[in-house]
Amino acid sequence: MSNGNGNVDVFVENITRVEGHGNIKVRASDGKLEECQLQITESPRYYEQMLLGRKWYDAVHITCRICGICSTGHTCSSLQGMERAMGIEPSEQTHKLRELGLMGETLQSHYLHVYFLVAPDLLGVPSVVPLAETHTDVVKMALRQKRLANDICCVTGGRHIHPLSMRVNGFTSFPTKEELAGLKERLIASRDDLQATVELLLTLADKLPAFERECEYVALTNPPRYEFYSGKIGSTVTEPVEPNDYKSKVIETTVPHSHAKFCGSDGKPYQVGALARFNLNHEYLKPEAKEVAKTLGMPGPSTNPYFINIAQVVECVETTEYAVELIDHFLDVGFDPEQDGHRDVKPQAGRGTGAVEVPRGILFHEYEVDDEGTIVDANLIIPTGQNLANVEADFEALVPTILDKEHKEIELLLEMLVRAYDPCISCATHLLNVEWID
Amino acid sequence: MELYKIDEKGLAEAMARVMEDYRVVAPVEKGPKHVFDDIEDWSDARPMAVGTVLPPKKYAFPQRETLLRFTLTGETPEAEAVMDDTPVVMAGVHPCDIAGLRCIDHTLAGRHFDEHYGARRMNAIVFGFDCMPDEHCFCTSVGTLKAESGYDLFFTPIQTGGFVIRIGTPRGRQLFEKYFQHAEGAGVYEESLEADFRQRKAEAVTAHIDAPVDDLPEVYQESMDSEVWDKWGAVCFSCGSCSLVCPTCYCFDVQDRVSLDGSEGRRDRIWDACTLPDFATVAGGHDFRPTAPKRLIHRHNRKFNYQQERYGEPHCTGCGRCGRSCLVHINMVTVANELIAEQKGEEA
Amino acid sequence: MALAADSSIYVPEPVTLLETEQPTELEKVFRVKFDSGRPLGHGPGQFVQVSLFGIGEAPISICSCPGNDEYFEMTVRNVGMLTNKMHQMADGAKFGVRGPFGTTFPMDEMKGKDLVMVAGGIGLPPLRSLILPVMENRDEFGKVFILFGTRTPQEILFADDLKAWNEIPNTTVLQTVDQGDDTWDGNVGVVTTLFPQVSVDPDNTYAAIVGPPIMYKFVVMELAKLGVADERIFMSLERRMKCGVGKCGHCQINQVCVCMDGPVFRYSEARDMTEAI
Amino acid sequence: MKPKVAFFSFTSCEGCQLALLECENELLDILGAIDVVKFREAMSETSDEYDIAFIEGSISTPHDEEKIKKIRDTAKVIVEFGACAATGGLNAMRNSMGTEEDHYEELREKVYGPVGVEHFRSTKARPVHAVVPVELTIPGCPVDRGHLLEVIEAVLVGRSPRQFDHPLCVECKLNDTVCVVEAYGQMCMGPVTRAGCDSICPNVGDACEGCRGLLPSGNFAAHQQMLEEHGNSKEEIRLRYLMFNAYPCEELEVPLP
Ligand SMILES: Cc1cc2nc3c(=O)[nH]c(=O)nc-3n(C[C@H](O)[C@H](O)[C@H](O)COP(=O)(O)OP(=O)(O)OC[C@H]3O[C@@H](n4cnc5c(N)ncnc54)[C@H](O)[C@@H]3O)c2cc1C
Ligand code: SF4
Ligand code: SF4
Ligand code: SF4
Repeated sequence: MSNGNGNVDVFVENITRVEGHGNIKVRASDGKLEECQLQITESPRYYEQMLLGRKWYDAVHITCRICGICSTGHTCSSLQGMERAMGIEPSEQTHKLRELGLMGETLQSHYLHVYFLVAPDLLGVPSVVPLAETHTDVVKMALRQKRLANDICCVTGGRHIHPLSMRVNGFTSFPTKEELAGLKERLIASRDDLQATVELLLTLADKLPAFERECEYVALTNPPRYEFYSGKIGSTVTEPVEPNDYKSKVIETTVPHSHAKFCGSDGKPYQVGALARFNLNHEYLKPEAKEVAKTLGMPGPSTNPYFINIAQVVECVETTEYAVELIDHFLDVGFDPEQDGHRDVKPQAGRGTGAVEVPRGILFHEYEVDDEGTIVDANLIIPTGQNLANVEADFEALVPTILDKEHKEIELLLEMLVRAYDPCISCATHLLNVEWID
Repeated sequence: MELYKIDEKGLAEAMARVMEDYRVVAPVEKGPKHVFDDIEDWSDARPMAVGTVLPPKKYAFPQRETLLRFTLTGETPEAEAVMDDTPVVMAGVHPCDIAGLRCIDHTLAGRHFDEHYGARRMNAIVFGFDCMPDEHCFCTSVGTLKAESGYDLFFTPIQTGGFVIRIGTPRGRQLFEKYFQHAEGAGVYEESLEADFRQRKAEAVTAHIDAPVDDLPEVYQESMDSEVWDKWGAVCFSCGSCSLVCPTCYCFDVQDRVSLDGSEGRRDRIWDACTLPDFATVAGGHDFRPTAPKRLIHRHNRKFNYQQERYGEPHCTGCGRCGRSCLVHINMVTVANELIAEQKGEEA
Repeated sequence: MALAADSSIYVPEPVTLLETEQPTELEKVFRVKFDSGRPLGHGPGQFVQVSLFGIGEAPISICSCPGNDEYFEMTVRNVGMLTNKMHQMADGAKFGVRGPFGTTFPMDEMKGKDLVMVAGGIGLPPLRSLILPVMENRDEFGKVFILFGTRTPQEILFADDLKAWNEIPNTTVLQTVDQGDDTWDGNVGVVTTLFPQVSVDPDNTYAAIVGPPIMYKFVVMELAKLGVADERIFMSLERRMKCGVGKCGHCQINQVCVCMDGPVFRYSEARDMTEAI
Repeated sequence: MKPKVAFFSFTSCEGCQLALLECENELLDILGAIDVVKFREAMSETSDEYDIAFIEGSISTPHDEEKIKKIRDTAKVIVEFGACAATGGLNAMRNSMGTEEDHYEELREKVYGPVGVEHFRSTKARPVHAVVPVELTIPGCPVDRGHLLEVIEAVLVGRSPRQFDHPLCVECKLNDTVCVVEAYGQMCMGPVTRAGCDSICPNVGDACEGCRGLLPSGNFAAHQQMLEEHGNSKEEIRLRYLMFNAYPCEELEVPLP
């Protein structure tokens, strides 16, 4: 409890409006921080172990089930990893169609996060449910936007959650012209909704706490593109490296308290996700997105983690425009089944790593297979896992500055911070240590 | 009967004009197979393709169809029948599928006329096409090599290129006169080419039932306890594929759906299949056909015994679809021949 | 060219529930009339499709006397979702009915003959639509035996009717239960154990049977022992039904549809159908 | 009175709750017809009084077990929601990796690093009905939106929802879908898998992986033999059965190649 004199004891069990189960535990006395943890209480799921002994073709359909929200991202990363392991280079058509799916997922996740999970905080209500009555238009708009984003995933992957048609070296089916044209039309129409979202956020932007903390930002880079799907692992601190060398960038350390195996670059926490991407690649944003970033008061890099939400809105614009571009490309050249090789994959021994930007940051899937395509090793590194150490570092920096606030407010600020990172705990639990708090 | 001929180009032109006025469906490619689907460009149509996944019956009797819409807001619930009488031109209907439609007519358009089926069926315009059999076809065994009626227009390819056309109905004549300007009168020569094609088609059929179709009701009636059923029943998945793809099957289930606010709803019918478990289960849990062999007996007897006795023609048209879609190789010809052989053995 | 049909054999007619009575834990009797005022006009043994929008339809036999222009009655056992919903209905409720459908017991053919009517459980209601007109025209028939078996004494339906029928001269009601209890001092055993008490002129006797699937075979054996010819035994069969009008295929037995060619069959026909009983 | 509905999440990817949020076109209608009293993923307000509990996720820890029993005491209707809850789903893949508690300790250490703190114990992953009785089941990974809406509708109307006691092949046919076994010899679980997803996998040319669970009436021996005929090895077939159906294989005593 905060008594306004520097004593804090905050325990938020099962943070709501995040994916998965997590607790916040912060304790301070006399203005000194004593304990500060983001605890993951999700049950362990053993994904990496379950992959061993399975065939190369199963990895994608198993790992996409790690997370309901970023299943397309897991799919893309898994496919890249497996293709690199078996020395397969898919066609440009395959890459581009996967990217389109990824755009859909980024949009859908950002919309879900901004409208359903963050907006209630900013509007001072406990969930989106009361908004259905007070802000019907906003909710309807949110549903419309989310639906569109979902439909992009569905058209590219065959299903809204856990894509079906994305395979090693290709697709089992392609979108039809009508489907693509329909999506394009809706995407273009959605620009108005997006504009409305920007205006809404603008009226609420002052509710985002002013809090700055310098840290390293890590994301894919591939100039001159604002990259989500290919390129190298870039950093605001070090030189970019190839995905296969991810281990030189992402070090898994074991920290003594409950959260073993946090990933740290050079031993220090770093941030991945929308803001990291923005900070590294903002100059390559499309003009429409740049404009929105400016409007929202974030023309260039920022060190305020609450601004992840702004970066997400900027990315909504970016991904909308890129999706239109990709669709135009496919409407123009169509699909050539001849270019698709998913039915002629020959397993081959090797090791490889996939790296894609999912909504919450960079996601690695590393596989080793034997010459029959049986998986002998698997390592999956999830963005939320990479961010956890950074969240705690933020806590450590933030708490001393807000110790004089009321308990409720501290709790809210901390919850909002966690939510800003949009942690996906169900993903993270495949690698995080867990401590059960009853 | 008058005979006409048309070349490929003339046909394409005619069909393009038909398409301006009508919804046209025809077999199109889908992966390595074909399905009946709407077409906008005649060059997409594969009117001679055999073994579409589903037969064209789906346009007269759709897989899922709303029979009634009802409102629940008033004091008395009110229902309204839903009918679809949009004309549709089915191009590429082969003689077996023409026979299939006739078989379904016996039931759905027979006693207690089903207006929903009737509305669609009477507005389904049949452009029959001749075809070349694959290894599953056995039309020659069940008398469906050639369609004597049941089509508006019928097209048979001829060796000199193009097709000869036969007109089967007054409606067919009207359509012919309106759209087929490029057709010319044909004579004895073309008729011989038509016969020629049919001859080659008959010779290309490789699957044969070893008894005249008229003998089959007795064969099946006598085989109710045959071990053949147990043998095939042991591998049958009870997956219903065979029934669902059959051009003469019409069993259905009825389901109600209501809007989430409870104000309105609809009553749908959805294809069902007698080969599925629980098809014959009644309240209290009694299942009148609890095993796969029992269900197979029923299905196969419906084709060559029950319906054949009742309506005077086999309710298997030799299309071969059930054999193509059965993953454990249960098909009408194999089963029939095993039963026939068994009985011959018993007689001998 | 378009054939426009706006009527449909699947549109039910609105009816109003006049009153209900609950004789047993599972069964309720529903008295119903058409909102249009039209009489149902059913024959003995016929059924209707009861229709509840949002739930579905179920075939239910008419248990009231043919010729009643005011109302008709059904006895419904609560076994599933539609029957359950029916049991929840209050007087005055509106629902839908299609029919009557199916074949009837041949009253005219039976005239002047001895009758043996055998019912098991929920088989009594359909048989009642035959018994009632027989009782109304009692002198047109010979001896009448009504055999009724239930699992327990608590499941007995139309107890008052049974008692009243038994009072009528030349009419014998015989009852049995599978399992007795202290309320029961009658016969215990399956319905066939009642047959020794039946005495009829076999060459001049008609029989009617309605009951659970398992019952038919054994009752037919008893009737054969009595010497009743197959041609003069009638039975109402139950099958799953979705349409009631010979379309949906669920009730097909060999060549016939139970809904259209039945539910009442002459045993000499049913005998040769492999799946009938 | 609107039914009070609560959503609970156990071991899962939470994709099924998401599938509900993805019913964008119907969401407002649903919110109009039911009273959502608990939905942690989307709302902060909560209540412990509810009529219907939607359960997502497998029961895989002793703590899960306690929690689900408490829910059972409160809820009139429990809906198993998604493969993890209905069949154990992918989570049950680990069940064949060993059954002993110790074994899990070892596994956990491998995946989650050296033991330094109190780990909570985990057990075999089980469907909800293996621990408490349930009234309704919506299987699938993730649940099919259409099926989900149909069940919600059925509950509101008072109708028993369809059980889909038939193989998936039925829906392939209804959809005029090209059979992936017939066309490509793929390892399709459809012939032994409960329908109800509208054959979403075969529709896009993909084999059914059996996420809706094995049919008790399935002809497993014939199915496995058929898959072998199409060039799949015994090992591949076994792994395929054990992917989504590790628990049902145990439950139904399915013979495995
Ligand atoms: C000609 C005929 C006359 C009948 N007369 C009466 C009667 O007078 N009184 C009475 O109580 N019952 C009668 N029945 C039985 C009654 O139709 C079923 O009990 C009823 O359909 C069950 O519906 P439900 O929706 O309540 O049950 P459901 O929830 O639909 O089903 C419960 C069980 O019944 C099975 N079933 C589904 N449809 C039918 C069906 N049409 N017939 C039989 N079982 C089915 C299902 O497989 C399931 O196992 C009659 C049946 C027939 C065929
Ligand atoms: S015969 Fe073949 S297609 Fe028909 S139900 Fe059996 S396995 Fe399925
Ligand atoms: S039984 Fe088989 S071959 Fe005969 S018509 Fe039906 S699907 Fe075709
Ligand atoms: S694709 Fe699979 S589910 Fe579909 S019909 Fe073939 S075997 Fe059955």
